[in-house]
Amino acid sequence: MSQFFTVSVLVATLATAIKFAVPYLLAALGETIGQRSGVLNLGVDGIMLLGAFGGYYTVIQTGSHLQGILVGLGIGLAIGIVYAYVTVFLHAQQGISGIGIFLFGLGFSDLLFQELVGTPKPIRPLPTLDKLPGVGGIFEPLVDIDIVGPLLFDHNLMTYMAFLLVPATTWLLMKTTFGMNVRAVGENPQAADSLGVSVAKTRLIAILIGSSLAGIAGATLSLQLAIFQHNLTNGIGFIAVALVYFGAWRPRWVMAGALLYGLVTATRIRWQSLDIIPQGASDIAAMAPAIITILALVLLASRVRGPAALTRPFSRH
Amino acid sequence: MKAKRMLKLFAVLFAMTLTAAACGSGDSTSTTTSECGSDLAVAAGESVTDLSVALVAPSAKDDVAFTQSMVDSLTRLGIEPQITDGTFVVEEAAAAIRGYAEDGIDIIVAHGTQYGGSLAEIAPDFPETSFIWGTSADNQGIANVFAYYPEADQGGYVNGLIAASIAGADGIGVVGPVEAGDAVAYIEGFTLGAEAGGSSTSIVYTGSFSDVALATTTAEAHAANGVAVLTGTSQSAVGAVNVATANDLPWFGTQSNTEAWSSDLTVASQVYHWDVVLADMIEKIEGGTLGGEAMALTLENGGLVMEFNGCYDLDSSVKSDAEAAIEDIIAGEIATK
Amino acid sequence: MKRLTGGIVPLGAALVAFLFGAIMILTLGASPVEGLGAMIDGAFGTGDRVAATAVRATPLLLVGAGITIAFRASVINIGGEGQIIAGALLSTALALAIPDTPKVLLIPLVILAGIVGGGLWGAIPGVLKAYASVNEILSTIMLNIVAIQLMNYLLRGPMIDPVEVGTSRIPQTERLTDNAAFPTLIEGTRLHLGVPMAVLAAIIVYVILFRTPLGFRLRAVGHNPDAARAAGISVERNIVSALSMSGALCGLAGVVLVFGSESLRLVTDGGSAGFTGSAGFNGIVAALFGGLHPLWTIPSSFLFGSLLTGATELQRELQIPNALAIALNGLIVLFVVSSDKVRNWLDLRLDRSMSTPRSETAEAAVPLETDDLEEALEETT
Amino acid sequence: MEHAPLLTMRNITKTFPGVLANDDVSFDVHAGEVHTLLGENGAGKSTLMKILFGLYQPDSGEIRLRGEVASITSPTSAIEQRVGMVHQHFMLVPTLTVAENVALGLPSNRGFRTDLDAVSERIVEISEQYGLSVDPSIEIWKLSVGERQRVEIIKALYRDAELLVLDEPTAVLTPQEVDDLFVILRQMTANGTGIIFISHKLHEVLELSDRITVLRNGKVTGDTTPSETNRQQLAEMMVGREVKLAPDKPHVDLGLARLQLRDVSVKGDRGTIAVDGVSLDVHAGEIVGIAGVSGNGQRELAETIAGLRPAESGSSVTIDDADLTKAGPARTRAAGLAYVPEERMKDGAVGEFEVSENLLLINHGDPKFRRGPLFDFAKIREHCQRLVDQFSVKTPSLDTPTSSLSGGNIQKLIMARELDSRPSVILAAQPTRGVDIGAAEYIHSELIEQRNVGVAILMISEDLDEVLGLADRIAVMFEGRIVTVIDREAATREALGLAMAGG
Repeated sequence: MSQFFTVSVLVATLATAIKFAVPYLLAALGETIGQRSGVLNLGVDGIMLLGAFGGYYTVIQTGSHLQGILVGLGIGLAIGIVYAYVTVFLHAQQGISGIGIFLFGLGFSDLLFQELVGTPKPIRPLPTLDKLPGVGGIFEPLVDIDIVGPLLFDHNLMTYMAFLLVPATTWLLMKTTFGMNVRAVGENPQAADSLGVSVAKTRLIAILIGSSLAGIAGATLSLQLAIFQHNLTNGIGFIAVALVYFGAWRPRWVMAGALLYGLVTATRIRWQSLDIIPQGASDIAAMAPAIITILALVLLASRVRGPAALTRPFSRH
Repeated sequence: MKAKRMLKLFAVLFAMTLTAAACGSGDSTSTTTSECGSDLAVAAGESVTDLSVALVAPSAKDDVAFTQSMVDSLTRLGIEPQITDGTFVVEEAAAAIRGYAEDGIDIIVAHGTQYGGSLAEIAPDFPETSFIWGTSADNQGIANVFAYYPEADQGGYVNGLIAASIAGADGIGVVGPVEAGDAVAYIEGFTLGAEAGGSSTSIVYTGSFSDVALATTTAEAHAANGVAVLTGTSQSAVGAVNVATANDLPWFGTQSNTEAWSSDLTVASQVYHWDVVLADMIEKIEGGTLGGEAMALTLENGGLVMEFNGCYDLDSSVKSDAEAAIEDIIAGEIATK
Repeated sequence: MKRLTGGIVPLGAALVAFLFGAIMILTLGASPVEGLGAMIDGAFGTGDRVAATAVRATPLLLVGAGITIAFRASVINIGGEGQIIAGALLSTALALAIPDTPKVLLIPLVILAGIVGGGLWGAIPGVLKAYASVNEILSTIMLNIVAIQLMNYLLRGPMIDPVEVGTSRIPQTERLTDNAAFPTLIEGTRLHLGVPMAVLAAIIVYVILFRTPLGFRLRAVGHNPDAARAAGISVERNIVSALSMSGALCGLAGVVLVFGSESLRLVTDGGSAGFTGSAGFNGIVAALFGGLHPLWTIPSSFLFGSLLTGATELQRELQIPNALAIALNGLIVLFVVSSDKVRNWLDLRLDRSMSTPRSETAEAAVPLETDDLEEALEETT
Repeated sequence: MEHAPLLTMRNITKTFPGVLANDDVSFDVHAGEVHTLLGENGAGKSTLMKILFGLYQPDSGEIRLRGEVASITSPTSAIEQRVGMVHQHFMLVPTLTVAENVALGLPSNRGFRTDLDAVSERIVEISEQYGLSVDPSIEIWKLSVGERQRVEIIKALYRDAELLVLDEPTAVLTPQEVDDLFVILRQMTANGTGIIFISHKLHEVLELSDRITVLRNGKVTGDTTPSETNRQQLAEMMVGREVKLAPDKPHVDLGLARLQLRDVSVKGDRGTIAVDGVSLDVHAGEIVGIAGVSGNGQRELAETIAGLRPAESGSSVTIDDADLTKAGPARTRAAGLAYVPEERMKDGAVGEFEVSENLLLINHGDPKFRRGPLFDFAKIREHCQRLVDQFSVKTPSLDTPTSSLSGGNIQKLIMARELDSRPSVILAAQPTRGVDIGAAEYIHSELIEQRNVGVAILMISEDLDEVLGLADRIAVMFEGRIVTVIDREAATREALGLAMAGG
């Protein structure tokens, strides 16, 4: 146990947790915006898988990470349009439509992968700051700073983007007209409608932002891991949805949830690598993040209330 | 352009195969060293049989791991099987196996331990068909079933021994999937080898064969702990290989050759050459014996081959120590379990 | 008349989805006609294949029936995978503990164990939702992860086949006693006891939901928990019941997968899908396709069962990855849920055309007061 | 030449499947006047106003604003054409602040970003001008009902509404608050605003209106002014027949106290005390009416008596001497309580259920409806048919989804179910709210009948006429306390109004 509580190990564990949390955070922030507008999307995992494949395949073809991320965004956007059409305009049950999106993404990403790529071949991973082409040299000394270096500077750009999106999402929701509309539409769509706020349009945009972020989250995952495989996400998208509930629809708490999940995972891996958790208990240790998330929610849940119109389709008549 | 390259490659590989066949003089070799920069595609050998063959396997046919090793092995035997891959759901695999049997395929390779139960039901219904099943050390006593399994601990030991010489006191990080199957055998053999070489291993089982993100995180944890070498197994190991590349750590592979993943950081891979036992089995099948025994892949019979990466500058004394160890394992002087 | 549209619209939606499938097959360079032929051949080509299709449909039907109970009580159960595993683990453990018990006794016992295992695993999110307000979507997802790891632990540890310990270390139990194997119903096919059992279970679910006080309470809580509570119905208890019963049926699916499978053993590949075949998710699809009606879930499960067996043949014959079938499943779900609105519209039309000729009863018809109608419609949407 | 009216709606007809909601309705409003739309629920007032607000399109007819033909296609276009509406169910987002609610749907000065400071400033200006004091930065859920209504009016004023529709605005207000509201409305008309006032409270209508249009069954049945008419005449125009405004009530000797409340304190949804030390007895053979303005703890008190809301320690609720303080709804009902909840579609009936299922909601577990473990549908049908006949619930069949019945019939269905349980105590909250006059008369007579046979009835109502007409004793609730209990004979509308305002 003592070997865990050294500064370098603690810092490294924390740094791992931060990196690990990134795809969860991106997807969960998107889902937060969607749910704030009253739309639950259980298909996040499917969108992530398609985004992950799209990003990966783009990097194979062009070598450009930026294009990979953009393709992930584009795929998210495209699926978002379908999802919005189905749930907002056709009033389909949201939970189930999401499962449909998930299954489609799971199958279709695998199909594309098998047809277009076949063997999982590694790509160049997203570079950390110090390895950025051109400007990397500026950051090199920063990465070497004790504690602060590995925690703050040894990350790729998507990590910073994910964490910057936390205040940005809060700002969007709380300080902009669009965000106000989103909150109104998620809480009392009739009222918003009576003042000329288009419920459908607001939800459409919220869904599109959410699914784009899910696509980006997927692309980030595959570019960060520098690989794609069948079911690469392993349920990250579902956990991201869970984190929105965990975070009580507030970006900051969603971030806390993603970090907690990442930290528990990173810690259990670290403890196993340091033999703090005996080898024979590996599967028991693997349950820890799930169980801790549930326990945390048991303590928090009764105090929060979700958007009143969540999962309720809106129609005027 | 592409065709030209392929042709060149083919020539090189053909030459290599010839050389290998010549030195082997019938016996298989237990080590090879690739030429640096060569493509790893397996060349089709001369067909050993006219019988029809089908393959049912749980992961993708080009997974650079378990299933690909079988496809490559069949290719070496000049066999182009009908393939149903990605059938990790047993019921689906069973349907496929039965379908091939009904179609009158002569030899059906059921490349997944989990298919054993289904096979026990299907095989007796098709006594004229031969079923080749692995990995298992036991053919369930069925007359038309052959079983095969790798003694993965043997190559694991050799990998461990070499790894220890590189890692020394810094230790070796091992990224395991689920604590089961040939993963455990490999890792335990590896650990013994590493200890024999004066180093130590730190082992983390992620709890999943497929979670690349966890395998990556695990490898990063190892790297941050200061290990000097990494190894790992299962299809999720690709994440760990990437970490090895990013951190410039030597990597040891198993099942298939991982050089394609790791540029020049793969030191050696224990590669499953199922073709050695398959060739035996097919010979027997052509002779009328459709099953009835289990065969192991070992270093001795050439089913396990240590493939050294020509691009990695391995100290020649270490390599000769490894080769000596292989001899000792074959001779039974070193215990790998 | 409603029954009719209940069937037609999802079928139409499925056809549209299949059209997409055909386009995908075409893009993959194969002939959709051959593809369809291969699928039909794979699912229904021989008597044995029909039986195999029925066997594939069985877990879907059980999970689907279970999901129907939960959804009718407005509880979203995404924990099918975990509940299947829980049922399978408990029943397997029992079969391992008392292998020599005679068949007539052991089969009911393992079935019971599966029901209990799945039921308990379902009760956990039920209790968490009812008494700690923990969202069930979240807890069931998390409990799936826990169940998988529990299975991995048990199958490589306490429950591992002793033969495997020294040899290949495959995380599987030993072959279970034949006393617990589900008997085959038609010699030479794989049609086993689990198939009629699942059909019976769906019928029982129907009876419970629509013909007993328990089902009445579950539906009341599902439609309007406030009114149910005010009428003296315990919302909490019924949420727990709904998830427990839902879990119990999933657990039963786990039993069928273990004791109805040819391998007659529990084996893990580290995830859940290898064992469950994703029945925990696909069962939701089947239930939905059946309009959340237990009886309609029977044909709908068989349809999806044939899709799965057909997809295997599709891959074998035309080398089209079975990932296509999963993608197709997703599309079908999307089309079917979207068609709900279409179905409502159709129902409304048909109802009106039905009610127009009944002019002699117009006296009894309520003069609908528009404001209330609007209010009521708003309430229901 | 006379100015064109602010609004002219001419020959408006609107049908819904099977229903003629507006039948050739014509209606106009001049600047600076209050024009009342009077009619029962379902007479077509709401439909007409929804057409005006762009939520529905008429099948035929035309709308003119300021003399010009207007096309109102959506709420936005209504707002742009300076039509404002205060809905009966407030259209406010509870989690947003006052300023945000006001700003919703309007472009911001700062483009993409909200400019709530500027909005707040303007809100303060408006509230000072009309005496509508409210804090712009406070969230709606923290406001009282009266304050929320002010926000609604501010919303309309902020949008420079020249024509303001107020749908049943006084339903939730104390008489004093109503007076305040009328002052505000008069100030608005003095500034040239035209107001459409929708109400069925006849004395308010007579007090406030300049003109009155009466609707019945979608048609205009009367067009008059307060000076030309009186309450009785208006009521008859609304209902289409002679109306008995007060039911007959024979004398009944008081029995024992069947429902006893002692020091009942209850927390509301926000965790603050909503009911504060209420003690009250209801005897066999009497109707006790609880009067008060909505939001003074009546709902929480009712929920506590019904076992739906836990009471604070020290409280005691008993029925026929059985302590039910912590009993929960099932045991409370078993002890003899019948409960007619305030919100019938939320708490009283399951909309998706068939009529027969709702009739069975409280006693579906009764063994007499079962054969073995299964329902005996023959017996159930027989039972339900009897109830439907006995309480004259108008429904096409027993299998009809309940939500498609009218409000009055759903209420009769609930009454049938509850009274059939042979209760010793009836708790009826707002028993006739939103119910047509015919059904209301019927429900009142049923309650009196139950009183006559020795049932103790506690009736909570915000409708003073109802309380005065039905109750034997009247308790007034204000801020969670019972401030006074008066015998019917001693009660006057004025005294009650004063008590309801806490005076």
